[in-house]
Amino acid sequence: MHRFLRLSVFFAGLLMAMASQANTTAQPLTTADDLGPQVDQPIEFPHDRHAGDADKGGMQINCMYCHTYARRSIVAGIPPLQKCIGCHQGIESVRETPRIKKLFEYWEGSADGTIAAKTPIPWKKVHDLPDFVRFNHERHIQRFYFQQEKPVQEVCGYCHGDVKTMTVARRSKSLSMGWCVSCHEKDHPLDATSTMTSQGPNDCWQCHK
Amino acid sequence: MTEKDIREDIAWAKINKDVLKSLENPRKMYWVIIFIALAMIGVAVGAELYQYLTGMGVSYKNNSHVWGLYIATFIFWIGMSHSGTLLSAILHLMHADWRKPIYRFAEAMTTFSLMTAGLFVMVHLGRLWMFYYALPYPSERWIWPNFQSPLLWDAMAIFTYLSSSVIFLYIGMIPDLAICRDNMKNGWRKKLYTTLSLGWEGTDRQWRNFRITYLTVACFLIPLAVSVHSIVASDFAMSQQPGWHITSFPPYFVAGALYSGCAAIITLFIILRYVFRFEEYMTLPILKKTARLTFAIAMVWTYLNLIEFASVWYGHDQASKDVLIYKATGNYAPFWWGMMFCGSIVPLTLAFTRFQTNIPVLFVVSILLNVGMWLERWMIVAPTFAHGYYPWAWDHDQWPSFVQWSIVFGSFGWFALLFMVFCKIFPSVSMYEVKEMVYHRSQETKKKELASKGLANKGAH
Amino acid sequence: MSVTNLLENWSQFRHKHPVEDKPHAEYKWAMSIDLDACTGCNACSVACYAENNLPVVGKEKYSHGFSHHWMRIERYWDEDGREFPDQGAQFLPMMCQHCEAAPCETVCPVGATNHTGDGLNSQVYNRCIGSRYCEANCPYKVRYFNWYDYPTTNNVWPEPMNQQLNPDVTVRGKGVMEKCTFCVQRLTVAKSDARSQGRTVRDGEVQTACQQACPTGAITFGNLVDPEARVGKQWMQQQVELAVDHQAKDQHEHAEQASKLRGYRIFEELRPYPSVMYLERVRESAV
Amino acid sequence: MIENSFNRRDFLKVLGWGGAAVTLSGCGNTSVEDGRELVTSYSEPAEYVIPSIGVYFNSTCAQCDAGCNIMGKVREGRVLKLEGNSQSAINRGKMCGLGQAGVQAHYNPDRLREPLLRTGDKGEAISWDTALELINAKLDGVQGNQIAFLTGGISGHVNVLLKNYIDALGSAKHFAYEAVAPSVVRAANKKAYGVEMPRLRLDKAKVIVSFGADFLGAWVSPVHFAQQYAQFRKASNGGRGVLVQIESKMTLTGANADRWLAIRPGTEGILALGLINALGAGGVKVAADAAGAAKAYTPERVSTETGISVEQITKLAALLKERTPSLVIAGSAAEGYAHGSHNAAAIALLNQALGNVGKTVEFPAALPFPQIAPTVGNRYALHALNDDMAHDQVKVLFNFGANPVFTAPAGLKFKENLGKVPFKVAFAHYMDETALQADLVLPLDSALEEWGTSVPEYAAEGAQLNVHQPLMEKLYPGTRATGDILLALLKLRRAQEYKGYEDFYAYLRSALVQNKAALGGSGKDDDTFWSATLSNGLVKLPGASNAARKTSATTLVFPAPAAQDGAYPLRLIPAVTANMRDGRHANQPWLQESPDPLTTIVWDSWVEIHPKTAARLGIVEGDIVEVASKSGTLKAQAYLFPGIHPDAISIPLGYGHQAMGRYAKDIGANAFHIMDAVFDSETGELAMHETRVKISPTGQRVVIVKDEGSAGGKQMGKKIAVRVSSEKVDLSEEV
Repeated sequence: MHRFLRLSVFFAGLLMAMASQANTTAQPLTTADDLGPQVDQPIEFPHDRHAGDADKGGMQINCMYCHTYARRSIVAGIPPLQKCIGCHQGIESVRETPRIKKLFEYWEGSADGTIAAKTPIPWKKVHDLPDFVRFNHERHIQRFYFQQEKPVQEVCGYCHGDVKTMTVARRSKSLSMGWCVSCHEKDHPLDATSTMTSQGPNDCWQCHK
Repeated sequence: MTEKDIREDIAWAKINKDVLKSLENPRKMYWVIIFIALAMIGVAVGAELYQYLTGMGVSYKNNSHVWGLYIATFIFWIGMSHSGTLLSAILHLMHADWRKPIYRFAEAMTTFSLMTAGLFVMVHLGRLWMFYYALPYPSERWIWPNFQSPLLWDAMAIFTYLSSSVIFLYIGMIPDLAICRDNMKNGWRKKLYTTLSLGWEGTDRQWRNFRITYLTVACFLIPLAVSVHSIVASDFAMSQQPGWHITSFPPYFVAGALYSGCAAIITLFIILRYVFRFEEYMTLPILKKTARLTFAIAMVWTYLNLIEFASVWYGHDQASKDVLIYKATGNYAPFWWGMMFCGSIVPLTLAFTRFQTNIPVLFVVSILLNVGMWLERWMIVAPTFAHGYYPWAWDHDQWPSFVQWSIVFGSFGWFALLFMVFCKIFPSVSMYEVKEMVYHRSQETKKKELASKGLANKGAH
Repeated sequence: MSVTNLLENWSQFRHKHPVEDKPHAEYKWAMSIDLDACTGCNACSVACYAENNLPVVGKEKYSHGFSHHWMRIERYWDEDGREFPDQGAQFLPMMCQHCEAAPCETVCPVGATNHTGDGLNSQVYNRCIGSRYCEANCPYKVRYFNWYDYPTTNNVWPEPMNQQLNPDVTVRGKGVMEKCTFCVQRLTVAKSDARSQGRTVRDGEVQTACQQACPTGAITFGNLVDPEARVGKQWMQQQVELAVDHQAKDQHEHAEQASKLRGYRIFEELRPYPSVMYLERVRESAV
Repeated sequence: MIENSFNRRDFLKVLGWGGAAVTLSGCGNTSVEDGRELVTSYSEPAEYVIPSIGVYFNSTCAQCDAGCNIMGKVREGRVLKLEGNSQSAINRGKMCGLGQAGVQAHYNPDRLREPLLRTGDKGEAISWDTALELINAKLDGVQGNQIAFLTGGISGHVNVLLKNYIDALGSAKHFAYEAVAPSVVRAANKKAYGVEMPRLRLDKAKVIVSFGADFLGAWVSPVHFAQQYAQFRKASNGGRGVLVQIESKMTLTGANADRWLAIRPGTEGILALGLINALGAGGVKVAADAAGAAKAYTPERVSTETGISVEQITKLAALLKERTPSLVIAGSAAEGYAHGSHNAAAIALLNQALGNVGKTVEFPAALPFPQIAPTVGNRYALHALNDDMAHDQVKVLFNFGANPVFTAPAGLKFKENLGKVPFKVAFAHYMDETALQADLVLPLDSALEEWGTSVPEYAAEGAQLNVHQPLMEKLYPGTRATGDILLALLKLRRAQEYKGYEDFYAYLRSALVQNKAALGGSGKDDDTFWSATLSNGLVKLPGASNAARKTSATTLVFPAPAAQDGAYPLRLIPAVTANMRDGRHANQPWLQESPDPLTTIVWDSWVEIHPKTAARLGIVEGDIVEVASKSGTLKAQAYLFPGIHPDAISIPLGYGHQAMGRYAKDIGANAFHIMDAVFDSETGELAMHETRVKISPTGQRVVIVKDEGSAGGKQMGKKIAVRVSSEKVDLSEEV
């Protein structure tokens, strides 16, 4: 009888200890990395060349120069073909490189006629959320870039990783629900100077559609 | 003088031999039952696959009538499980030793009917591949199930009850498993019994620990049994629907559960007695006691039923009253009256001593009682949908589809299969407790004889 | 994963039904429907099909009650046994009432239906396991279950019909419950736009699909918290309060004044505190 | 966001639509899947095109002739939903269910995709050039008057091209046919008021007495009328308006009436005259001729003939006297008899007697451009064409989207006569019953893909020109717009005149731009004017107003009283429902699944029978009954319906297609086919309500598929849909 009681007390204690441990040590998952697959794009776009740091040969172009919709739409968007051409028409030095030649094939049409002129480039999605998720770029950019005045690459980098060091972008965060929630659970300052904080919304319908 | 529950002069070796025989050599009927059960399961599995692949729609429920036979049958099986606990735990604590030859199979019935009930929870789900969302486990998503939902309580209660019942069944079997182990020739069975009997030697210390453990689990099981069906009742009572939102539902459900359980015990009693040749142990006096117990519970159930009607009738909830009238007069009236007949009129036969030991009569009656109790569950679930608050959504005709019926029938096959296989592998009559019973009875008889002798001696003086 | 999170959510989500000390913060979406203006023409219902990717189930499935009309028009007749219904029929548009104390929310085992901070009754398709307890407990029977897999096996949107699907609304697969969302996809966009401009949504800026279509303007939708909102003015004028189960209209002591009102909520006595107020249909007594 | 400053052809170029980005498989894609789908990618988008944000473009609804102005929500190059254009005087931002379903006409999987030439029983796909050449070749050597054009109501620049083409062929015949148009009322209006369609000001009226006009459901311009009705019901107008509907079968409008009066079929004119008489007796000053005409119609006589009690007549007359102005409307129920013209004239006279003309009956402005004016369809056209075909007068027939094989009464033997035409060309969206009979089928663009203009016949405020413009790129390269086909055909005849126009778009643009001064664009440059026009989606046309004309009772012919027919005791009332109308949209599944408002039946036709009649005949709900007329029989399920006169039964039109597509085929029975070919005595229009039938149960019984539950239309004592008497509320204080 005593042994039975003792055993029960032991197990109950163990359970409570585990519970309190789980309670206090819930690790935020924000930093968890989960490298996505390499995606074959029609043109191997060098993000490092465009957005990378100057000392590494990059041109430090603001992410939102090309992904211009991010601050006003739920999607960041891919730049339209004319945007690429707009710059590259004036850059003779790389005009004959294979990637730029490919780019101009989409604009002018390919010699063999397989690509008609002004065909949008069939970029593949790298950060493809499930269809039932409503992720709003605008809100995140507004909050962290405009209100908190964080550097743009840091803001984008929360979810997209360090794109400026990549050529073709590759997913580097898990983008799972728990990962999202771990950041929504944190206290974020309201703006650059405020000491007031708030958390991300936790209504299901905020993200599920 | 009453008949004896069991012959007092059975040799212990004969008990072992008779019971162990059931593991080897049942009557042909055993295989017939197994075959029928397998066939029923086959159809049900096919139906379930079809439903799984196509969608719940094939069962013909609809947007206002979202629950059907699955939930009704689920409650039925949960109810069925209560008898085992009643016989093995409650009567154990009450020292009613006539339960001893039959409690083992009753306890097995508890376990298997819970396993069957659990299946219905799954079958009923629209996305059963996501069933684990209802379990409280720490997940990556940082979310929990809704602890406010009676359905979640249900899931937990059933899980607890099932695991406790398995433990109870198993612990109670350990001494018998040791007997099996000692009487088996080499083979997989021997290995099985060796493993399961946990090195039981029958020492005094082992017996002492065994009895304490058994008693503890029995005590634990009783509140569980009551709570499980109360919680199932609260699935309905906690809702807002007319015909469901009734305070007396928990005790009513528990009574109904014990009732159908007892009826099922009579059925299985008769079947086992025949199939495994247990006439020596499952004696008619025991059957008689079971029948009387069943009768008593039937009357309790009837009483609670009438209470429910009265409380609805004299209450001010017009919608509930409408549902009650609808049950008695609407589309479901034949079934409702069928339930009243099977549940309250048929058990009156059990009041007659003549029928209490008449096996054919008891067999038919016990089956009718269970049909009645199954109808009762259906009559709780369905009419509320067909005549709820919102008249626009009252449905025309919700006759369940073949898929629903075949899964419901298949569950009986599934239960029968589990049960029959169990009886073939494990001793379905508790050998050590029958020995105890025989021993106690013979002691008593001796005492009585001594006393009467003493009296006679005195008188001689 | 933390237990604290669990407990907090518990109190936060579970006590959204109206209590005096916890008013709605920025938004409380609500509706009013003027039954005198409603002609029963079904435009709202079709608009709902278009906006919310509702599957057309076909005759056979409709006959089994598998229809998916989040917005359904009910037609009632007088029950006085006259030869002709000479006062016409009574139409009632019925959809999820977004109850403040919703009977469906408490019973869902997995918490797939919740109350949002905006006073909406949300339904999360991914979380739903299809126990259908919510619909069983709904007094209005306005939840619709996906009894079949309409997008795939039933091919409800054969090519190119699928191109009409609204990308802002999930196409539901089999085994999940769905219902009127008050066009939450529109609300989310409007709220986001307003927020970018540092304000709240103005009255009339966002319309539900049914409201937008309704030819007679019988449906008014808006934010009850906003004092400028027409819906709030209507509620106020009809003396219908969100958080009570017995309105001025029902009270005897004000019989004289109250009898001039025509706002009511359906099944108020069950205390779900619905967010939809109906205005009684008026019929001329002179003819 | 309504803009149009872009080149139409390029803005729609987008990748990602039609592909994986569209199909959101509910809960299927539950994990992050990289590299499977394409990003929405443009080459040169207009600056306002932002992925995931809808852009609205204005156009015009083509689902019925009301001409509501709509805007289409376009995202990622796809049109997703139609909304009303709030600039429009017709629909003011609102839409009906039929209009909403317009996207399903566009995305319909059963649309024709390439020209088909009949070879034996099969259609062979041919190129457009071949098809047009073939038409041209077939027309050679055929006399102009042996070429017939069958169209529905048609207006705008397509009408101009059509007329020119007809001219080019030399005196070809144009038959404009609409199966359910209010043509008799039009003729009566023309006589009474001088215009075919006066503007009805429901919003100004205090009492509306409608003789079977389903203006909330399917009559003329329902969305416009519904808005006026909403105004009419508000207190803002000096008291809530009262609607009295007089008809033999309850329509949607009847279901919304304060008083619905079941009248014996065909006696509407008698009641109108009776009311004039009662008004005169009640002290209203009625013109002498009208009073004289109505003198014989005493309440007692009227009551006997119409079945409406004397008390009701007196009450109604008192109401009309007390509350002015009122408005009396003659609808399709009044006009559908052999004496329909007489009914309509009597009802117009009642309006006159009440002094409503000029108050609630207004006169629309005349259209400044007669060449684009609507050629309204009527039923006489079909009759005339049919006669021509029967006499082998037609060698080539062009059919523009009308479906007469489906809508013609069997008595006309239309299909048979059609067979006598050697070469039949059908312009069609679907392979419908008429297209099936054609020798050459030309697939049309959907209404959301084509350019065009139209002029609504019913003018809500002033006349207006509606613009139809594509809301997205064509789904199928093989379809063409009606305008483009006509232009191509014209080029084959009058190459010189039309060679300047590359396509119909160019023609349309130049036609409008040339007249920009008259279209309110004077002073603007061409591009600005054009952009503004497209952006607005409509052009309001100024025009001189028409003068009213007095009705005189001298020409009045007294409507005949209801007659009995022993063999066929019941009247068949073909119901024009808001969903189905004449059946041309039957292949749009939303409309099939949208319950009929009154019976809540879906996906089938039904026979409405008054419970009293049903009891007499031993029919219960769900019985399959055989409905037999002199012209044919059909079988359908019986639905017991209290809102119908016991002497009548009603079957909805539009069901019973034998072709057309997966959602329409074999759904219900076609009531057109059992109609007797009886014609209105004055106009020669087919009298839709003149068919007499008998019904008998077949012994089969089905469960009717409907939304209404087993409680029927009962609330079972619960407070769900509540009605209150008008004296118990105070609407004036309402928000």
